[in-house]
Amino acid sequence: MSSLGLYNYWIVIALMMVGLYAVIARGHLVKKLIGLTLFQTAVFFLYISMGFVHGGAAPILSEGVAVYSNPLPHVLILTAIVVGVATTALGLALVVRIREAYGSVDEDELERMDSDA
Amino acid sequence: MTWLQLLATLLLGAGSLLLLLAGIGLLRFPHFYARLHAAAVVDTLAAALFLAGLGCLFGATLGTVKLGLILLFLLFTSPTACHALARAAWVSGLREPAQPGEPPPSPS
Amino acid sequence: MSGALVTCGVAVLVAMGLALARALLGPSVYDRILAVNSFGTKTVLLIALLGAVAGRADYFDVALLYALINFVSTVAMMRYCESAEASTAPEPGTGGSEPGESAEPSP
Amino acid sequence: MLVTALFVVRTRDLLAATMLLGAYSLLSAGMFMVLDAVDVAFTEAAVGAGVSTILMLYALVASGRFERTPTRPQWLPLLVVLATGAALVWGTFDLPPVGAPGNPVHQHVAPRYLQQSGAEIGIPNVVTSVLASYRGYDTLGETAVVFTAGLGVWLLIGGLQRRGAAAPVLASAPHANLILRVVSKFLIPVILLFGLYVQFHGELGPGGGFQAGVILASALIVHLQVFGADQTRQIVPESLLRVLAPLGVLLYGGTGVAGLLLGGNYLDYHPLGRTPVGGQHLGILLVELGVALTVSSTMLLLCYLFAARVARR
Amino acid sequence: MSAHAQLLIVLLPLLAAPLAALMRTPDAAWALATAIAWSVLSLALLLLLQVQAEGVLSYAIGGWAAPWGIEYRLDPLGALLQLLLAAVAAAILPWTRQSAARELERARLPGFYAALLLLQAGLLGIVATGDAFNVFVFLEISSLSTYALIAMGRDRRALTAAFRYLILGTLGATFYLIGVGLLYALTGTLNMADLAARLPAVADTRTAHTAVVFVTVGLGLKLAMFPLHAWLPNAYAYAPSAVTALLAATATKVALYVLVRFVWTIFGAEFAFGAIPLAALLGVLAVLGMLIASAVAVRQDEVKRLLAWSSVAQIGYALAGLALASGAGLAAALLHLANHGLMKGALFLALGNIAWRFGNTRLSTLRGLGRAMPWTMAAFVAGGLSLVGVPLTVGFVSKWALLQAALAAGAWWLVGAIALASLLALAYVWRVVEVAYFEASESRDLRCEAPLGLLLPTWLLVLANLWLGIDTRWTLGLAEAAARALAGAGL
Repeated sequence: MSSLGLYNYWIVIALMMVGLYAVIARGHLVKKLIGLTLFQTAVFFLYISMGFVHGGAAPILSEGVAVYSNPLPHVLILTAIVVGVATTALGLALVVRIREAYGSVDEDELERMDSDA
Repeated sequence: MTWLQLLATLLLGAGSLLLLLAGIGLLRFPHFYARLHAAAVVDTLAAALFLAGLGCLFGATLGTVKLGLILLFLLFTSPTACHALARAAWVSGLREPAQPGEPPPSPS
Repeated sequence: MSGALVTCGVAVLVAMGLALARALLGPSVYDRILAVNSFGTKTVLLIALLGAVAGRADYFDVALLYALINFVSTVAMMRYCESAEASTAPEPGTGGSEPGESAEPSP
Repeated sequence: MLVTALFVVRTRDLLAATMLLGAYSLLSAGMFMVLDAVDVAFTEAAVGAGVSTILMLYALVASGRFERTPTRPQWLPLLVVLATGAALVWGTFDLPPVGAPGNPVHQHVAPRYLQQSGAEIGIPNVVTSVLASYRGYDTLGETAVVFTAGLGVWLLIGGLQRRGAAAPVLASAPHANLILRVVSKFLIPVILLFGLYVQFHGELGPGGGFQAGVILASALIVHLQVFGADQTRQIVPESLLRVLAPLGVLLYGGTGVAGLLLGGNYLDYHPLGRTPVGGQHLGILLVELGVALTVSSTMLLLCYLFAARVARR
Repeated sequence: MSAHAQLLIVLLPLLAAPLAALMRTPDAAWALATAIAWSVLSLALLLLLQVQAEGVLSYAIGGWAAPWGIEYRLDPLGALLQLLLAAVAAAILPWTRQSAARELERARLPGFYAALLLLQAGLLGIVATGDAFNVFVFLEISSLSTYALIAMGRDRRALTAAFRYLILGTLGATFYLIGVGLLYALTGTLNMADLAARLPAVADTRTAHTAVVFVTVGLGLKLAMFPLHAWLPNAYAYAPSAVTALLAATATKVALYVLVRFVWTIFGAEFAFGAIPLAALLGVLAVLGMLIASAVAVRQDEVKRLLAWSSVAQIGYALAGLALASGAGLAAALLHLANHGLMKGALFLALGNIAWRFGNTRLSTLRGLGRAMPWTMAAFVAGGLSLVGVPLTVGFVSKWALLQAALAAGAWWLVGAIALASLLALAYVWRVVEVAYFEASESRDLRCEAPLGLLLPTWLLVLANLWLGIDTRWTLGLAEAAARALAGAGL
């Protein structure tokens, strides 16, 4: 963990792009949500990497520890994780409904059916 | 190095070794039921040894109690999960692959 | 002492890698569940190890949570398989994406 | 980790993708641990590997497991993704290096939390202090988001009268797996206890209302998985959950209003106790209770709703 | 109590939502929601007066001072926006009762009102806050309730529309989050005023530039900026009528507000327009959006969809105003924001009346409606004229302001584009008018006007349209004051 430098950010960005690709390119609606989750998790990493202090400890005050990592990004990301799962749940509910209404969960097929209607 | 530390090292070493073996087994064994052994049996023992080793390191503190809890929990859940898994696989009709030459068993 | 701990950490990581490889390879769903479960167990150990290195008992709470979640999700996946086998066969024209994937019950 | 992510995206077997997403989630939680974010790791594991995996499994039962081979051209999305990635990488070149203590992030705002919160709020877990007090309003918003999601899902797939005993899937009682049942019976109280511990230990160590809520819910989710939704519903009826979820938000909001009425600003806990620190303690306790209430009931409600909907098919 | 008004305006709907969800009967939930909407309106008026008297208001939530706690901050722009949101909601909620009762299942109505309240709380919260991350949280409250509300539409296409919006909206919010994260990494703060103060020191970094891009793209997705508008038409077309009216009048406006807030307050206009070719980019996209979306609107057969496309075009006008990067352009854009909210609210309510009666709003349904539903159609025509920009309507006022700003900036391209887009607007409004008034329908000679409970709120908004179109001092003054506060006297 000594010479992270910017390297950490690049990994994070690569992960983000993988997720983003799944969202844009894949047709299955659940897959899109999976991609969204990946994408969001990568963004969480971006924040947590920012908050990391080399040689620091987790921000729980205890005696004999002088350097802590930054608690603020942790708080923000806690909130963001919750928001993420809320979105996923709602999206999945929509998927279930779409499947019932259309009999398909593939974006291309859905579009075809919509344009026929 | 006190005897406690020595014990910890021994336990941790054995645990690590078993973990690796379990991993290799999981990867290399030919079919599901064989792999199940690697994961269910060896993994559980390895985890137990590992946690016991860490417990020795910590001495008599709250941390050790927590480790004990984890251990207990794992001892309960891991075999249960594996048992249920095997059962589910069996019920769903997963069978060992046939020997060359034999006809494949028909899924029930 | 820390040297030994680091060695252990590496061992756990390698074992995690092996489990992950099995999870990626499949071939049956049950293999994957098994591998993911085993992977989870190793994560628990890793977190416990981290806690020991940092000398903080707080981490063990997290490890306990991991063990718990691992159990919950394994059971959930199993139930999924049991019911999915019964109700939904692979959809026509959609399966067969990867060899060995579509024909679940047969070897 | 990248490998896992790539595989999750590549495979067309969505079941495998979901399972690996769970593993990926555990892995990221491990990384969060390494980066000192204990609370985040806690939450990510509970949510990513736990709740969302289970919900996704339900959705998969409803929507089929395999993905079609993509038919549309793939180069356009790839281009978009690469452009975005390039922009981001370009942007990082002027970012301060990861982990250096001199970064602006560690110089401004945050030091106050680390140095003062011990005296101002009096609890060791700084993350909890910031979460529940300094930025308590964000957390109220977060609780509202959870409530919104529960409400939204209920609006979409809830409130169905079940028609007879139509072939239940996932919600059914399994064909008596004795060992699983017995072990679960032992485990569920333990999990509940652990949840309570996390709830009230959140001020000292990692944990807090949200994580506790998920753990409490997951105890009942185990029950649901093993004994079937009908039995779980008898213990915790859906109507109860639909009352508890809004109550949690109201408890949180009400704590803030109490501060308001006692002469402070909204969500100011100081006036609640005899001493400012005591007030903070009480405020945080109440607020975390509100979060746990909303989160646990919403999560369980989500599972009920999905299970019932899927069973109807 | 007035010291806390700034907070209460958000808190009331936020806490009323769980209460509404607990209600048993739809009418009780509706009554609660309406009462809240009207008290929010009075609070908004109160706050506007307060801002005019005292300048920028600040409220420290939790008693923690600004960069450490979350601050609520209200300036003239925020007060204007809050007033718009409150007024539109206050007019639409009374209307909702009969409409929703017909379009939705009874058992879901309390939840429906709870979601409406959450939507309102989310939008108001975005405007009220002075914290960049708090914006994200409230953005998600409003978005999640929006997704659910859209999906409650009767047509199954409402589901796919909601899903698409969910994906794109979440991507937008996540992009915004990345942008904010980068800014945070540079400055170490999330408070908007604090960001603005600390940003110039690090403005000349690539990271700052990237942050501008990500925030802009993310918000562009939410506000349906031209190439990123894919979610909007279907979402508006298939949502329940009341939801469409509320969304069309408010949601994209709020996203645009955040963009304005970021560009002018946080980045500073000079940096934002200097760092990346934001002006040119916004200008081109605005003009393209205006023209293409208007052209698409002309060809629609479903009037709700037609108006949805027109919304995309109208967003173009507001963006064009921003692209001028001048105080006058900004004022015109803000004015258009508010005015468009009023006219789209009125138009969608009128359409909702038709949907209430006939269950759909296809062009063929409207045949002969000029005689059958005279009041509703008159309201539609008044709104339509406003959309075209005929004098004596609000549409004229803001277009005129925009034209003047464009002329002052020497932006002839924009003048041409506005003229052309207005012609197109005339074309699509005329299509509806023609069908409604000049094509007789044999089967329907009877009067079948909507009930008073629907007509009154509709006409309330129409009259606001006309009145503010004739007496322009008040709105113009407000918009200019807001623009001055943002851009400073110099611009």
